[in-house]
Amino acid sequence: MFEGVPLNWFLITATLMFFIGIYGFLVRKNLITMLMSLELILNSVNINFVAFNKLLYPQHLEGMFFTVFIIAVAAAEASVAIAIIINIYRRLVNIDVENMNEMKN
Amino acid sequence: MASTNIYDNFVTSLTQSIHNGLYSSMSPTWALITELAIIGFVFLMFYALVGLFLVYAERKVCAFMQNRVGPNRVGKYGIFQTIADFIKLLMKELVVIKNSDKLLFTLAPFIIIIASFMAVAAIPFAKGLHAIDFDIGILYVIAVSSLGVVGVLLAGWSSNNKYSLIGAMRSGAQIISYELSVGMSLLTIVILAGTMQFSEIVQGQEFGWFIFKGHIPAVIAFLIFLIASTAETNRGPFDLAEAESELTAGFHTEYSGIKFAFFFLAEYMNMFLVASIGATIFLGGWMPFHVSGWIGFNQVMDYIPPTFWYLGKTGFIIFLMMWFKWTFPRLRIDQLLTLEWKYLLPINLFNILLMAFIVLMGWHF
Amino acid sequence: MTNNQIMFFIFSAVIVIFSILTVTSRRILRAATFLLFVLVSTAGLYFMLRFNFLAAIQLTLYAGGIVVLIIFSILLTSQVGAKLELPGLSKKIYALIAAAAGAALCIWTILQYNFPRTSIESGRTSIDDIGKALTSTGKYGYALPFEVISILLLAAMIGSIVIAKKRKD
Amino acid sequence: MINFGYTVWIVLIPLFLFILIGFFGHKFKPIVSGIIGTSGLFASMAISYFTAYQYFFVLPKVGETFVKVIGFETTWLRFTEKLVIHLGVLLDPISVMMLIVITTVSFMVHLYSIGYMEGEKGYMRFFSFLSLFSFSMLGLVVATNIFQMYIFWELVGVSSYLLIGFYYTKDTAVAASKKAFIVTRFADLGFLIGILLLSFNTGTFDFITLTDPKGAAIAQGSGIMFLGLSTMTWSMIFIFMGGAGKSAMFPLHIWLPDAMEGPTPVSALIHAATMVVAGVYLVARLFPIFHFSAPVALDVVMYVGAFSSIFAAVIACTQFDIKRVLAYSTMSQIGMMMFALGVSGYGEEAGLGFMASMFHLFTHAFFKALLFLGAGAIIHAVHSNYMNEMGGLRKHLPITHITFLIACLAIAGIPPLAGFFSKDEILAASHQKAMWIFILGLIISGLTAFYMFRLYFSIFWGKDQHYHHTPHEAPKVMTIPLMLLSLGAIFAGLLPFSSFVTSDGKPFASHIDMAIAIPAVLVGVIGALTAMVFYRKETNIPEKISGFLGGFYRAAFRKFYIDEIYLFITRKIIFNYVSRPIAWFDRHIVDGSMNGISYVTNEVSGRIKGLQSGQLQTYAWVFVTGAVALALTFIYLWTN
Repeated sequence: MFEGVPLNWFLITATLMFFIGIYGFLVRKNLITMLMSLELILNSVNINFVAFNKLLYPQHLEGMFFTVFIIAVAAAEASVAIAIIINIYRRLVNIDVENMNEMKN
Repeated sequence: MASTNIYDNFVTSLTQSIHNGLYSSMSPTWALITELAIIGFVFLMFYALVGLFLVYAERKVCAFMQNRVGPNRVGKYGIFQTIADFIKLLMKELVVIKNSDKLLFTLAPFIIIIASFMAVAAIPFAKGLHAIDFDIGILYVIAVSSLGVVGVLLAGWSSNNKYSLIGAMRSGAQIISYELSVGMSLLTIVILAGTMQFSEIVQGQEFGWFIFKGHIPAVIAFLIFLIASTAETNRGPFDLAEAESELTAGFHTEYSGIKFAFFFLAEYMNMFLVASIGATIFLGGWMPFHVSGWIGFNQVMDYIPPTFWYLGKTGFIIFLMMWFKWTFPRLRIDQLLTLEWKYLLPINLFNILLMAFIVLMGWHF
Repeated sequence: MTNNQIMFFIFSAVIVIFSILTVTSRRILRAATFLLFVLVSTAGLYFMLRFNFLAAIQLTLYAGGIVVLIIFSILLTSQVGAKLELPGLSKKIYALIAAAAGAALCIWTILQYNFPRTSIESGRTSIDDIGKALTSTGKYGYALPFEVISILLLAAMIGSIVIAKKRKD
Repeated sequence: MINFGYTVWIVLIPLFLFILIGFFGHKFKPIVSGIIGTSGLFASMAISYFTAYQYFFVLPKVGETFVKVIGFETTWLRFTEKLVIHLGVLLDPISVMMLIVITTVSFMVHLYSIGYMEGEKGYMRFFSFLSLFSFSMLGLVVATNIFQMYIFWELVGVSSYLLIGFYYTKDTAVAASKKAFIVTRFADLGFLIGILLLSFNTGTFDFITLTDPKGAAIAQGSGIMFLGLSTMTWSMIFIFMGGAGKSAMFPLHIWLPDAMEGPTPVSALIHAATMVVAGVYLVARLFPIFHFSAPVALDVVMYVGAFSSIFAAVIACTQFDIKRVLAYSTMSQIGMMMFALGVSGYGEEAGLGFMASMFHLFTHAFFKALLFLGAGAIIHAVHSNYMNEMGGLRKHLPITHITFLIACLAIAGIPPLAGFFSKDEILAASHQKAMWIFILGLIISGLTAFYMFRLYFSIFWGKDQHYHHTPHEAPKVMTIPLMLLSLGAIFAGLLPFSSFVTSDGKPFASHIDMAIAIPAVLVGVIGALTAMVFYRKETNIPEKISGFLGGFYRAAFRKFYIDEIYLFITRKIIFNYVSRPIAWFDRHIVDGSMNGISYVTNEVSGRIKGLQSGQLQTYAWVFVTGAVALALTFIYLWTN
């Protein structure tokens, strides 16, 4: 038990962060800002993992390792995503998600 | 064998008594806040002093290298020159730039300062004399110092000036690249020390600094560390981010007055930071120079206070870095990246393996 | 209120406020900076929970790596004075409804559920344990995911180089 | 017991040669691949001779009988406990005899080809194919079970296809190779059905078990009846169908004359000496089953063989392309082997036909290969296939002339050359069976002598033709095989064959019955003399006779219209009345329903494609709201 701070608080913070990320993902047009929203979402999940690990099963390390791996995956994902974004920028000279409809029709 | 340094008890009892006094006189929350404030104040003062001294030292070293006299008007040997400069900087106008992002423009120097500030917190100045003693000390230092690059990028971009932007991009690429080498050369010693905690690392060098204990790979790591940390602090010969002949002053071209002073200070603080990390990791930190068996000699060495040892070693490395700056010509950006990715990184990786092998075989001292 | 609670409130307030700023700011680089603050505060939470290693990883990789990467790409793809287009009102409302409904549902569920309180007190996680767990293959060993993640990172590295490389045509 | 494990190298050496030449041949000079192939085959031949020596003279006989030996065996596929397929080497008198025939002829042909193919494009390809063929054929004859035989049977078909179509830029060669492949494949379908029926009936693939006269396979009887014949009979008829296809028996012979489009050494090797006798070998291999379980099928073998033989002999008398004459002659001779098998009984004296057939196979291989190689030398010299464009060549090609004459005498059955002995045994065997078939055999011998000497005289005598450039004798590397083979054609008949190869493995002493030998020789001499009268000098007798025969001659000249009948059946009947309706059904009913489905899909997707806007955020929105709605539903609203 982490003294003074119950698990719920962590979870609520993470939930807020998660849905703020969702909101950002839904309304932002710029690809990079969408990517940032995604990072928020991933981060909130990480907080959940860590909080569950520490406050419910402090003798184990699963949550921590999951978080480490998620961070690694996020890094990989961000690097590839940004490579793609830069490629798109070269082609379309902007990175609005709504303009990416060349494959349509 | 436990350390018998005569200054140990002095430092610990000092910090301990301050701690106890605070907690006994007020509620824990306020005691904590006060403690934080005291530490912050102490560090700020330290910063200011170090900054002033280093600027003066740099000018003197530079003059020495160029066979000049250097600052000599303000005070004896010009020792108050920096203070005068400082006052001048404070009084200068803060130029407001049109079409720039003012929030970020203001924020950028703070980010840089905070990053180095956070990193210094983990450095031990003597036994027990450090702000935090993390079990992952080295990793922590690497982590927080990597934040500084964000400030550089923000500064370059928000100035709305193409020189600044190019300088920032160069600097970002450079810092990110050389961070690898710095981190890996430190990890080489972590393998030897078997811990990441600064206090334990220093303790482990009681009977020989790691640069001697780890012989070949440690020396290689030290050289790499010197090169990479010089590059990471954007100092010559790797100062092409602010190459004045090409980019006027790089990412801080548009800054003036106290904001410029921040950048100026941050550069010297970073230099001090990497030098003290190098001193701690490779040269034994505050540990006196001991030779195992020479009891009398060791005793004499013990009489020199640990903080002096620490400052002396750090000063030595800082002198080396200044020496570099004023003797080597500047690299081109592609040469810079080639040096890191094609030479330092492979050597470093191999060096880590070598160190691991040596530690496994027990071939170190 | 204990010290922990105060610290927690500071961190979570920073997290929530700067998250909102991240997704609403119309200057893209500011958004990235706010994201940096969010991530650093998250690292602060990890420090609070005594996951020092994890916090350092968070700072190095997220704050020092991903955010720098994002800022780099922003520098490459946008101009300093540019402001992001405002999303359409209907889009905003729909998104807000979806996010708010989801958040409400989750928070309601969290508050309803009574989490068991663990009695085991844990100290800080020692770096030795982490290292051993990361390289062991037994139960609670993570050698395989570690290898997999290494290969993933390598693949991502090569992949992004290939994708972002200028084509000669 | 002697360890015969080394015999596997006889088969494997050509395989290695194939791989070596096929994959790395382009790295050497062309001639090197020829030399490698030839020397490899020489090694194989040497091992074969050694095997024959060990098998016939060293290996102790059991009760006066040559035993069947498994020289080498390995499991190839294990489907179930009972259904196991082995690959191995089975040694018994006929397989050892075949090993000798194949390796010898193949070696000669390799040697000959070094000269014949010189300067051709694809020299090393030719040698790699030859090695592949040798490998397949050797694998076929040493097969320990009928399944292995089938595998190699098909491999033989493939390599024959490759070799016939060697000049793949020539349309006729391509057509011929396709024809050969399709016809033999069609026949092999019968073979496969036969195998399945046989193995289903007997429960084994293994030759030793299958052909043991006292074994379970034969004793088990003949299975259920179908259309008045037992399953065993049907299976043997089907298997014979496969053999007939490979051996070019009527009506599956149409591919053989066309196969002469291949290079002449190939014709010598494949279409004279080895592959075409695979059918005969197959029947001989399964002879006990034919004899004990399916006598009706054996009668079928006899009738088909006899008819093919006389049919081919008649056609051979009318053709002008020398290779085609030889092809029909081959068909005729193989027909003789077939009917010799068909008339044979089982056991020592009764099995005379079996022995005669194998004997004829053996001798025929030498002189027919010789004839083909000689023809190759002639074509090489004259650059034409047509005998009416030749004449008077004896002065230009002395060695070819002599060897060709020897071969003609041998095939015509003039004593003491090889053909005389074997043909005499066949006639003796048919005499035992029935008078009419003996007379038929005599007629065939006469016709054989006639058309062979017709060929001989038109080429080497007759009027001197005017050639573009003077024909000259082939190089040594080609004439040496001719001479070696002519030795075989002279002396092969003197072997006491019946003491080695018999139907049940038990040797017996054969003798020459004057009552049969004298008519046979007389007929041969008469045929040869007639040809001499007709063709030695330029006369108009042949025209007169063909005019006199009229329609029959034309029919024979057009090969009795068999090709045209096939074409009529396939093009007019099958294409029009079977394929067309099926095509219509396919196009309108099958495709129609598919088109209908795709039309419906198109329409539906056209209506709903608006949902797939390509806007990522719309999707995400739907996804999030959907997830929230589902969670809400399942956690709070649908709790009971």
